[in-house]
Amino acid sequence: MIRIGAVGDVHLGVDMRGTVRPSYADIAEHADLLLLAGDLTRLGTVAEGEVVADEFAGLDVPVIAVLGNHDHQSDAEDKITGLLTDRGITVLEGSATVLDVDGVRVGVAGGKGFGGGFAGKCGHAFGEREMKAFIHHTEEVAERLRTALQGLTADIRIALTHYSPSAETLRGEPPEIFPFLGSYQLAEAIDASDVDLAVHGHAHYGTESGTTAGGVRVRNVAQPIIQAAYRVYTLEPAAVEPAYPR
Amino acid sequence: MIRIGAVGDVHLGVDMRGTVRPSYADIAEHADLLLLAGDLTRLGTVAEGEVVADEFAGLDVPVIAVLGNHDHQSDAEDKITGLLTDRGITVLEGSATVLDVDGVRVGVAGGKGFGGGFAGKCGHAFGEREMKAFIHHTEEVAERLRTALQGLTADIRIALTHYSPSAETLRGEPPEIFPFLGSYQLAEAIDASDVDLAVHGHAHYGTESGTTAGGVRVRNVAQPIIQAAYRVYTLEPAAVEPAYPR
Amino acid sequence: MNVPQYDVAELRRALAEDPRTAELGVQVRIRGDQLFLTGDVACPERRAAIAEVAAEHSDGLALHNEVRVVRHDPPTGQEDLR
Amino acid sequence: MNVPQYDVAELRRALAEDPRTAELGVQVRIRGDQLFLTGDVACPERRAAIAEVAAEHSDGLALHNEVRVVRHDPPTGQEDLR
Repeated sequence: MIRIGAVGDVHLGVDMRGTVRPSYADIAEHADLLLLAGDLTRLGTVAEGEVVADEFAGLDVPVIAVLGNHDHQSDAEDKITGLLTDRGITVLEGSATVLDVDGVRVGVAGGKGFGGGFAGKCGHAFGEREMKAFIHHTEEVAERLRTALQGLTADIRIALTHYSPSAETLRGEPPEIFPFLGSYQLAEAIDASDVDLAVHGHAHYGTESGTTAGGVRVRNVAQPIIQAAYRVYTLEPAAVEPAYPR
Repeated sequence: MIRIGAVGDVHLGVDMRGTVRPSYADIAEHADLLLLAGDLTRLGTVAEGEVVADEFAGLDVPVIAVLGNHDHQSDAEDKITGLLTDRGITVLEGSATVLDVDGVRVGVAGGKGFGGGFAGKCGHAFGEREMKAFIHHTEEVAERLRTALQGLTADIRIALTHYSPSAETLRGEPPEIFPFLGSYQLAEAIDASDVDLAVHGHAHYGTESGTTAGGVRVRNVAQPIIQAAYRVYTLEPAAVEPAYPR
Repeated sequence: MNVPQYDVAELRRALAEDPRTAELGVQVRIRGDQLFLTGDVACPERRAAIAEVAAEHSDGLALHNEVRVVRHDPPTGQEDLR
Repeated sequence: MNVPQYDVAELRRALAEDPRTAELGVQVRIRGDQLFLTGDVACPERRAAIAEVAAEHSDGLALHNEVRVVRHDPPTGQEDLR
């Protein structure tokens, strides 16, 4: 049994240094790894990124993160990624990583994602430059996620994003802002591979549980939703195929 | 009594040359001017712009237009504006014009507008570059509309946009796409001046009648809504203030 | 995997972004193996183009083109906003 | 003209775009002359900053800061997804 710890939208600021780490001191008792589903910072500054590194680096379990929209606010996303990586936190953006947990290969592919809305009620790359740029950004991040998932060889496969791949985990949010909360294109990328669990954040007023259109379980771990330092989900790798014919 | 003819989203293509003009042959019997609320073309090409000019130039009443998102699809909006202007059609973009109709000054300020959504359920200029660019475009066009309206001296004052300033005239559209259909910032610009009527298009599944939050009448004249060559609205200038105290 | 939602999304995207159609206002519904298209377009040629593009994205679905051509009649009345 | 919708919009925009707050998840309601703020933020300082920014945009309204600080407790259970 693999125990996945996950939280999103911790929104650390320089005023929060040292306040969060104590909640993760005993994380190895609860989880085998920790996923951070974006919006690690508030304003996306390097100073805030350093607080994130101080709070989450060197925990007793591996930490895998994606960035969120807040982490892009100051155009310092590359620097934040660099300093987290230097401190041993894996940051995914259209990329994947595989951990060995007691002999089970746990694969995580991830990226920030973006908006646009959900199938049948979404924006299109048509019209003004600003509209095309908005939708093209979604297409690009979804395509990179698809590629990362397809290249992932593992016993358990997880998709980690900041934006939501499902409208179901947005229940509680006004439908009028769904285009700013997620995109079906993320789910389409997820459903194109065998994925066991999709984890996201971003939707503070949404709902924890949902599925993609293709039936993959989705969990919204935005901290205002889970009201805890992190959530734990347990997964079991699919039974090993017997080597002899049945 | 001033008779305002208005239609949006005629979506002319090169396959429609000559098909539309007959409907406007007797327009002077019905209206004193014609407003075109954007999406004059389908792909926003110069060739389509020429069809628009051929169909609408030289009618028996003045024609005042704004462009829509379709008219921006091919980055030829300036050329389309130029060729329509050359043919005597007034094209507004953060600008205004005043017509004299039987001694009544009819003022029209207009622009394309853009999306973002409505008060309390809208996007913000925060996060990724693409998100900021989207909302900043709305802010810019709304600010230009506000300035154009404030500079307008007329007896009857009309705001003409392609995108909607009101969620009320979007009833019938899925709420999930409101951010792509209009913005409260357009209404705020309209409500900052004395406006008698706001006319827009763009929302094919919306509703003809609504108001701004400040109480200005709004009409959605997208052709799929009005199912006619154009609509006619009649307005009377506010009674002249008596020169003697009552 | 066959996910009708993605088929709807793919067809809507094609109708919006394919220059033969460039229609953002066509609604697409798939119910069972029946495909329904609704909306209003400017001319009969546009309606035919929608069927053409839809046929390329609707393998195995029975297409019902319920798209209408908007009417261009001169106005029969006026609304008094005084 | 006093339009509560625009006051709500102005305050939401300030809470989102002002670097003291940068909060996209605070809900703003004006009912009569009462202003209600709800949502969850990361720490008490953030909650105070929201009140500070709101006070600058809510002339004549009575402010009710119902914003909560999220809990950071370790998990008390787990969800079995096997």
